[in-house]
Formats: sequence, structure tokens, C-alpha cells
Amino acid sequence: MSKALTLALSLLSTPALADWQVNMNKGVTALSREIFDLHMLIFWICVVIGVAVFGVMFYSIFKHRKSKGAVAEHWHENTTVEVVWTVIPSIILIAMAVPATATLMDMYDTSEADVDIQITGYQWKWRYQYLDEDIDFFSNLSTPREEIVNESAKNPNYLLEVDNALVIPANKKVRFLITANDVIHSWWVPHFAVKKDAIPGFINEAWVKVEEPGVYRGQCTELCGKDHGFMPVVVEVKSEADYAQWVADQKAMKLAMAGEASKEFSMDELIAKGEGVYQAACAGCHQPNGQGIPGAFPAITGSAIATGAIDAHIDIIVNGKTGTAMQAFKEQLSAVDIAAVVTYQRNALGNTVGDMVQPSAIQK
Amino acid sequence: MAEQNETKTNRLVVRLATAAIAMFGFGFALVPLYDVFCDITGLNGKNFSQGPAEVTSVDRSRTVKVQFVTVNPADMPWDFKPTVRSMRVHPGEDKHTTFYAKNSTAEWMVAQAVPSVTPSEAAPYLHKVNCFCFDRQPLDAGTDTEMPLLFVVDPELPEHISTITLSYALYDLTDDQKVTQVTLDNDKGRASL
Amino acid sequence: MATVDVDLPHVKDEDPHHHGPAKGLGRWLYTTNHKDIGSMYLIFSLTMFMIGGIMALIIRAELFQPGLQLVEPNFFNQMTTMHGLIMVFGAVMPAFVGLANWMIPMQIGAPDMALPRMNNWSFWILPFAFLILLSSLFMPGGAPNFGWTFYAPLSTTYAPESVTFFIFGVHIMGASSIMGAINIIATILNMRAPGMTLMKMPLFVWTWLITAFLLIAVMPVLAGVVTMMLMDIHFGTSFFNAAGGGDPVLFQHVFWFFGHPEVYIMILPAFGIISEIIPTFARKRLFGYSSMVYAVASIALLSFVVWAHHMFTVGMPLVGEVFFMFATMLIAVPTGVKVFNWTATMFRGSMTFETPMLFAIAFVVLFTIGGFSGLMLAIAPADFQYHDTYFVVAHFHYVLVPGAIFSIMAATYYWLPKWTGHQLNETMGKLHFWLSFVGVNVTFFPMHFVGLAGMPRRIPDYALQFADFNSMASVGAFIFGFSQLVFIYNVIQNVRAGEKATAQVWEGAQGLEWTVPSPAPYHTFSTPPKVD
Amino acid sequence: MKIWMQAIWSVMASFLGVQSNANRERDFEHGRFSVFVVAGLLMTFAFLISVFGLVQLVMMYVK
Repeated sequence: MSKALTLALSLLSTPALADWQVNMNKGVTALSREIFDLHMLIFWICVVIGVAVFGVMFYSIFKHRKSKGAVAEHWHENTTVEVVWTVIPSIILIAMAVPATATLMDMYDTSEADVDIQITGYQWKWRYQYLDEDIDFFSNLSTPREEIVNESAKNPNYLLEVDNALVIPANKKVRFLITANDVIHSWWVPHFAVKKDAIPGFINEAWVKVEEPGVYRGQCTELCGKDHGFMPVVVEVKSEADYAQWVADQKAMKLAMAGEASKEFSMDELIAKGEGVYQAACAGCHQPNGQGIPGAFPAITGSAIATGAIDAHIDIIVNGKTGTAMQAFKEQLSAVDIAAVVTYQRNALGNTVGDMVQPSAIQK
Repeated sequence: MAEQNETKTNRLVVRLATAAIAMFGFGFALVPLYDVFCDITGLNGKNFSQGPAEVTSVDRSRTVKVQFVTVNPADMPWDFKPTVRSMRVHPGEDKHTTFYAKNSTAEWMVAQAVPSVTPSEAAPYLHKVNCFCFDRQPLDAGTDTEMPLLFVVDPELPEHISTITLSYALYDLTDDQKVTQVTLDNDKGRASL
Repeated sequence: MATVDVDLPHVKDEDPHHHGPAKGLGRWLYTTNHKDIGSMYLIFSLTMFMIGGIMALIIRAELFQPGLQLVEPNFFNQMTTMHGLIMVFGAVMPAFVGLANWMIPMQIGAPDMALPRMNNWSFWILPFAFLILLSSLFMPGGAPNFGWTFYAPLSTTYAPESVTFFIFGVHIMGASSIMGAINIIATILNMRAPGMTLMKMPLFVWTWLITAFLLIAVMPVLAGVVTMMLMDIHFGTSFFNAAGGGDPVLFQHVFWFFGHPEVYIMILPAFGIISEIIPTFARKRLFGYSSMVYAVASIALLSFVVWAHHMFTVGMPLVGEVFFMFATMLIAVPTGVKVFNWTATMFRGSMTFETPMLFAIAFVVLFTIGGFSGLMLAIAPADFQYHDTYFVVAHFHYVLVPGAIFSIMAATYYWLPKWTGHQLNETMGKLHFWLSFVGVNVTFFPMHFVGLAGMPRRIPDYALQFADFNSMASVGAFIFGFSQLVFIYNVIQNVRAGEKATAQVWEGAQGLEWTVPSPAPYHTFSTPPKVD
Repeated sequence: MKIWMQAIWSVMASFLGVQSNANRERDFEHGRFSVFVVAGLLMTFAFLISVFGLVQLVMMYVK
């Protein structure tokens, strides 16, 4: 009785919007619908065979019971029957493989693409580089930590939201060049039916042509370590005009960022900005309170580097430390972000060194 | 009867044990077998072609788009990017491009690039006549360089392939170098094990 | 290791001056008796089943609700990895080896296994292999957290230090399996009673002979792949490290070349058990015995040519994908169709439904559901949506839990009266069956839905749209988990007391093992039986 | 030669998974174990080649 109670309680307590999706996403591309149809076709074939087999079995379970006086017969071999019930399902299922091959060949279409995007999997984030334009950014999980540790209510896109989504044009062939920086990841967007492993040292390709603009969410689908469940994929499909506008905005923003790097900042501005950068990029390992995890990730509070020479502090953030989990953040953070987080780490989390560094001094 | 059974069992056990050891060896034999299989089918975008390709005619009627992509693995601080993002080539003609690399750290380092081609079907048709990825590339602190790549696309490239992407992952081999003190890899093959 | 001391009641067997088992711990440490070693394997497997089960409950408790409630993501990954390793190498395989040790000599009329001392040795290294593996939970950096399939480079360059303990543990488990396999082949081929030709052997013996050949062919490849890992981690080679010219995809190919025959190793003995139980309770001979023998034999060869259907999204050339799709379909169908033989055995039989038969029927129904989802996974384009999601988790749990585990439970309930000499308590057996049946379905059926909806594998937390089915699965997991305590109670109760079991035990049972008294004397068939 | 034909036929039957009792008794009475192993490996190799051919055929037909 107590089990049923907990079951009922659990179902009531989850937010109402959680839907009961039981089937595969039909998706928004011609290919994802083709795959959905293949999925339903093989599903119905299995259901038909299953109903036939289990029907006979349950019929004989009820009819041929000893308690009903059934007497067992003595035949125990009939190769013709066996050949029939082997060849027929084989033919049905092998016939199934022909349309599957057709779909697979469409998926391996190597015609020229309109947009080429390099997707690089990092330990626990994605990096998108537009080959034709000079756009290059990281896409981190943006679900606040409070929601993950249940200190605040979970928003509808819990764990499926990022700070910078990948933006692609609708009705255009977009080609993804997928690789990885450290371990094997896998880039998957269910509504595109695109899933390709990101393997370090090698490059894979996939493509998509999306018909309807919209936001489509997916996740990393190959175990890649601690935060494998926390590096989602969000793709924003815009109409061609909006996409062109977005590209222009990105380029303008890049210029502004360059300009900002030469600007002088006050200590408080740097610390304020540095806290945001710390929570997004460093808290994952060094923990929000800067204590780190003994034996795995060193603490920032009272760390020899964070309280020592400022150049060494900058160098370890810019170039990382070989052979350890400390990555080179040179390409992941702008000069302003690096200056801000260095100043923040030296004057917060229990450190009171008192010095600061300007973005112009950061030599990338 | 028992002794005769004894020897039969012992003979069988010896045969089974050697089969097990043979399969252990087979596990290791899969490594070279895999490389041969990759070379033929271009599986996983690997291609080991180096040196001048026996390509005679230049097929002016067809152009193929060749893209260059670079990836820095986990702890590789160098700046590494192609000077030219992509180019259109005629199959059969030799083409040249360079890759820019800058060692922005404070020590001498040595690195090696690992090539990978997509679509993997095109891998056997992209001949690298001379490639910086054949050897290790040392760079002093703060210096930069332009590394050459001379390649030719084989005219027998299957019709349906119109774009080839050649990617390089630049790996830091400074520790290896210090540990093994191997002189620069002179057998011109891909990085030895 | 909580060992339940199974002290077989000493029954005077027909040879008065023959001494019974030694007394005390020495009996179990130095035993070369196939019955004692069989019991030790089964007790060890039950212990590992419980430990692996606790880890499964930790995983399901964390996944009961969205948000991180119980464990750190890194510890969650350790739990999924250890759950997989312990269940595959610690619960399922030793249980089948235990059943083989107990029953094969009695079913072929042999006095004992061909190599009794090696038999003792291949059991006693197992507890130490798992002590090595389990001790890594307490090491700095924690236990292995890279999944039971331990893909490189996560398992080589990015692994915790305990990966070396994992490698040695796997080496020792492999050695134990290979020695067990050699022992079983030697026993079956050389020590059959006169008259017990290969043609008359029970199907459990046949499936184990084929499984033993698979083990000998495949466990060394697993040993090879972990040795390559060891060399990559410690001796500076680059088998799987792209920096030195290696290739992580090479790891996947060599691992799955071992992996797919391994999943057949875990299901063929189950086919053998079910083919023993259904004819007994249907009181009708197995339908198409020859077809079963030949189909099982062909699996031994064909299971080596389909491994890459585990890697459809790794980026294989088109020809490779289509080839492995076709090969998988061509093999999956003839083997799947063997399920019809059991149905035909039941048809027009005269059936009774004691506990072993209930488990066997549940095996046939639920294993077939797992087989159907396997056929869906074989369709390469569709696999791009299924791969590494909870749909795959649902598939392999349906073929392993109601598959291998239910067949082991069915075998235990079927042969326990022969081992302990006491009749089974049917009501308690049925209670255990129905609780497990409900628990297994409530746990694993919703996983099909969240998998299709887009929930990836091996994640400690998930988006809100997967919340309801996950909480249902977690409740089912606790039902299934705690109902195994009923199983332990049934086994201990049966060992201690119960009405005297006859030699025949089940009315429809055939086979040499039913000609010896129950409980089976310490030494059986010292003089080979007459097989007509 | 007859032995080999029977062995190959039996191996093909085992790939389909259907075999008559009569053939089984014949195989186990007269068949030699090594013949069956070689026939099995040969047929597996033939199976690989035929599947590869089937794949090429289907890909040509479907293009």
C-alpha cells in the first residue's frame, strides 16, 4: 500500500507541464520524418509478429493445462513449419532494410553546403566556429546552480538552455564538421535526427536542412565525464533575413569587444564582472565558494598562484596547465573576461591581494 | 580406460589453451589490421598517403572545394589556424597552402599535427605530397611560423563528392620529446608509436 | 562477502566406506567437488547481484526526481560503471558457471569436472578480482567512472588512478572465465557416460559447450584490449591516443569485437535453461531439438561479424553502415525465431505452472520484447535517434533482467530440490515471481518512452519532460530490488527445511540428473550410469 | 566429397536455424568434427562476401 501512495504522491508533485511523450520526435526536417516512418514501420512489424506469437502462447497456456485434463501430444519436430516461420519473418525484415538503405544514403549526401560550421566538443561545453564568417563562440549550460541543487524552482527549459545558442538559417543546407578537444562526445538534436560522435583527433560530418524556424534542444549523448549531463545543445533556426542580421550583429559585437579591450576599467567594475565569469567558467571545478575538491581540483582561496605573482596567475588561465584538467581558457574567454576573473580571484573568495590587471595587459 | 582418457583430456586442454593465447595475440593483431583496413577504405578519415602522387592528367572540367580546419586538443596553448579557409581546386593539379602556428607560451615546445579527412570516402583520394604533419614542429617561446602543405586531389575522386574538409589536430609532444630524446622523426612516416 | 553456509545434509550414499565432505572452512577452500564449487559460484553470484542491485537503487534514487538530490555527478558515473561491471562479470556469468558446475557432470553422467583443481582455482580468484574492483571505490579519484564499456580516451588519459585496479580485476575475471570454459569443454567432450552420445545431450549442456567456445575465443580479446589500455596509461604507447598516431575508434572496434559475442555468452545458457524447464512443465519434448542445437552453433560463428552495430554514429563510411545493418538483420532473425520453438513446445502440451515455469514463460515473453527492440535498433538510420539513449538501456535490460536473471532464478527454483533435498514452498516462490514481474516491467518499460523522447544515457539529472516516467521507473526499481530479499529468504528456507523431495522432483522431468536421489549425494556417478 | 557437401549443407541449415533430426543423426554418426569447423569458417566467409555483394546491389538499385 505504501508503494502506491509514494507513486501517487510523486506523480502529483511534478510540475504539470511535464508531458508524457511516449514516441520519437517526428522532427522538422525531411530526413527526421523519414526516420520516424522507418521507426514506426519496424515497430508495427514487431507488434504484429509479437501478437501472433504471444497469442498462440497464451491460447495454449489457457487451453492446454493439466488441470483442464489436457494430455500432451508426442510430436516434437516439423522442419517445414520451422522453415516457414523462419523464412517469412526473415523476408519481411530484410525487405525492411531496403528503404532503410535509401534513407541512410540520403543521410550521407555530400552535396555542397551553404553554411559550414565546425562543432568542437569540450569537457562539458560546445564550441561553434562558422568557417565562412569569423564567428567563434562557446555554448555553456546556463541553468542556474540553485535550480540544479533544488534551492529554487526549475524553469521549463531546465538543463536544456545555454548562454550562446548555435544560430543557423532555415531552408539552407548547413554542414556540421564535428570533432572534440579532449574526450569523445556526441552532438545530438532529436528534432533534426542528427547525431554524430565528436572524436578527438578526427573529424566527422553531418548536415541538416531545417524547414521551420524555431529553437531546437538536444544533449551530449556519449559519456564524457563529470558533467556529461550538463552540456546541452540549443540550435536557433532563423529565417534567412534574420540570420543575415544576426551575423552582422555578431561581427559588430566582435569589434566592440576589441575596442573594449583597450579601455581602462576600475577595480570594482573588474571584480563585479569577474564574479560572473568565475561562476560560469571556473565554479564547475573550483566550486562556487573557491574551496575546490581536495585531490581533484585545487582551491582558489589562499592558492599560491592566486595570491602569488600576477603574471603566473594570468599565464595559467591563458595557457592552462598540461597534464591536468586545467584547460587553456585563451580561446574561451575574452581579454576583458580574463582580466576581470584574475582581479576577482585575487580580491575575493577569501583572497585580499589588492592588485588588479587591465584587459590591455592580457597578452593572448 | 582412465589413463587413455587422461591423455585425451590433456591434449584437448593444451589445444584449448593455445587457442586462448592465439586469440590474445589476435586482439593485438587487430591494431595493424585496422590500419590496413583504414588505408583501403579511408575509414575514420585517416589517410597515410605521403610523397608525390602518380597523377597524370588535370581534370579542368571539375572543381572541388577543399576546406581547412584546425583543432587544438586539451592542453595545447599554441595559436594554430589555416592562412586560407578554403580553396577551389581542379582534380590533378598540385596546390600549396600554409598553416599559421604561434607558440605564445614562455618555453620551447614541439608539436605534431594529426590529419583527418571528411567525408571519409574521399580520404584515399587526397594525396599529401609534402605536409608539415609528417614531422614534429618545434617552436621557441613566443615565435611563430607558417607550415607548408602541398597536396593534390586525385581525379578518380567519386563524382558525388564536391567538398573535402581536411582537419588538423595539433598535439603537444614536448614531454614525449624530453623523455624519449628521439631525434626528429626521420622515417617520414606518420608519428611512430 | 556474506556467504550463507550451505551445509548439504550428509546422506549416506551407496558407497559406505566413502568419506563425505571435509568439515569447516577447509571444505570450501580446498574442495575439488563440482557441487561445492557450483554452490560457491551461486552464492558469490547472489552476493554480487545484491551489491550491483544496491548500486542500481542508488542510481534510480538519484533519478527519481529532476535535480541533484543524492550524489555528485562523478559518483553517479562510478555507480553506473560499477553496476554494469558487477552485474555482467559478477552476477550473470558466475551464476551460469555455477549452474554449469552443478548440473553438467550430473546431466552427462560424469563423476566430476575434467580438471577439478583448476575448477577450484578458477572460482577462488573471482572473489579477489571483485575485491580489487570494489576496493577502487575507496581510492582517491574514486572508482572507474567511464561506463562498463570503458571507451578511450575517457578510460585512459582522463581516468582516475583506480583504472589500473580495474584493469587487473578484468584480467583476473578473464582468466577465471577462460579456465572455466576449458574445464567445461574438456568435461563435455571427454567425460560423458558411455551411451550418452553428443546427440542425446540435454540442450543446457549443448548451449554451455558453445558458450565455452565463445568464451575461449573472446575473453582473450578483452584481456588484450585492457592490456593495450595498461600500456597506453603506464608505458607511453599510443594505441588509442590520437597524439601518438593511435585512434580511439580502434578501441571501440576491438572492444565490441569482444562485446557482441559477450552478450551471446550471457544469453545462450539462458536458452539452454529455458529449453530444459518448458518441456518438463509442458510434459512434452522440446520442439525442434536439432534446430535449436544447430541455431545455437551458428551463433558461435555469426556473432563475430556484427559488432559495429554498436557504433553506427561513430562516423563509419556508408558501405560499412549498410553492411553491418544487413548482417545484423540476417543474424538476428534466425536466432530470434528460436523463441517459436518454445511456444510450439507448449502448444498441445499438458501444462502446470509451478514457479520455475512461471519464470520461464516470463522469460519467453519479456526476452522477446527485448529482442524486438533489438531488431528496431538494427535499422541504422533509426539507430541515429536511438543510440546511447534510454531506449538502448530499456533494450539491454529487457534481454538481461527478464532474460538472463529470470532464467537463473528459474534454474535455481527448478534444481534447488535436487541440491537441498527439500520441496519448494510454491506460494513464496509465486510471491517472489509476481513481485519481480511487476517490478521489472514498471522499471524498464517507461525507459522505452523517455529514450524515444530524447533522454540520453548515463546522465545524473534530466530535463523536466522526462520526470514522470523516470519517477515511475525508480519506484519499479525499488519494488524489484526489495523483492529479491524474498528470493534470498526462499533459498535459505529451502536449504534449512521443507518436505522431503523425491528423486524425480517434477513429474515431467527427464534427464540423468533426476535419476540420482535428492539431495544429490556428494559424489554422483562414480560408476558411469547405463544410458539406453 | 560427399562428406563436404553434407557438411556445407548442414552449416547453411544452421545459419537458417532449422535442421531435421535425420540430418543431425547422420552428421553426428559419420561427420568428422574438423570437417564441420572448416566448413563453418568457409561458410561464414561466404556469408560475409554475399552480404557485401547484397549491399552493393541494394545501394546500386536504390541510388
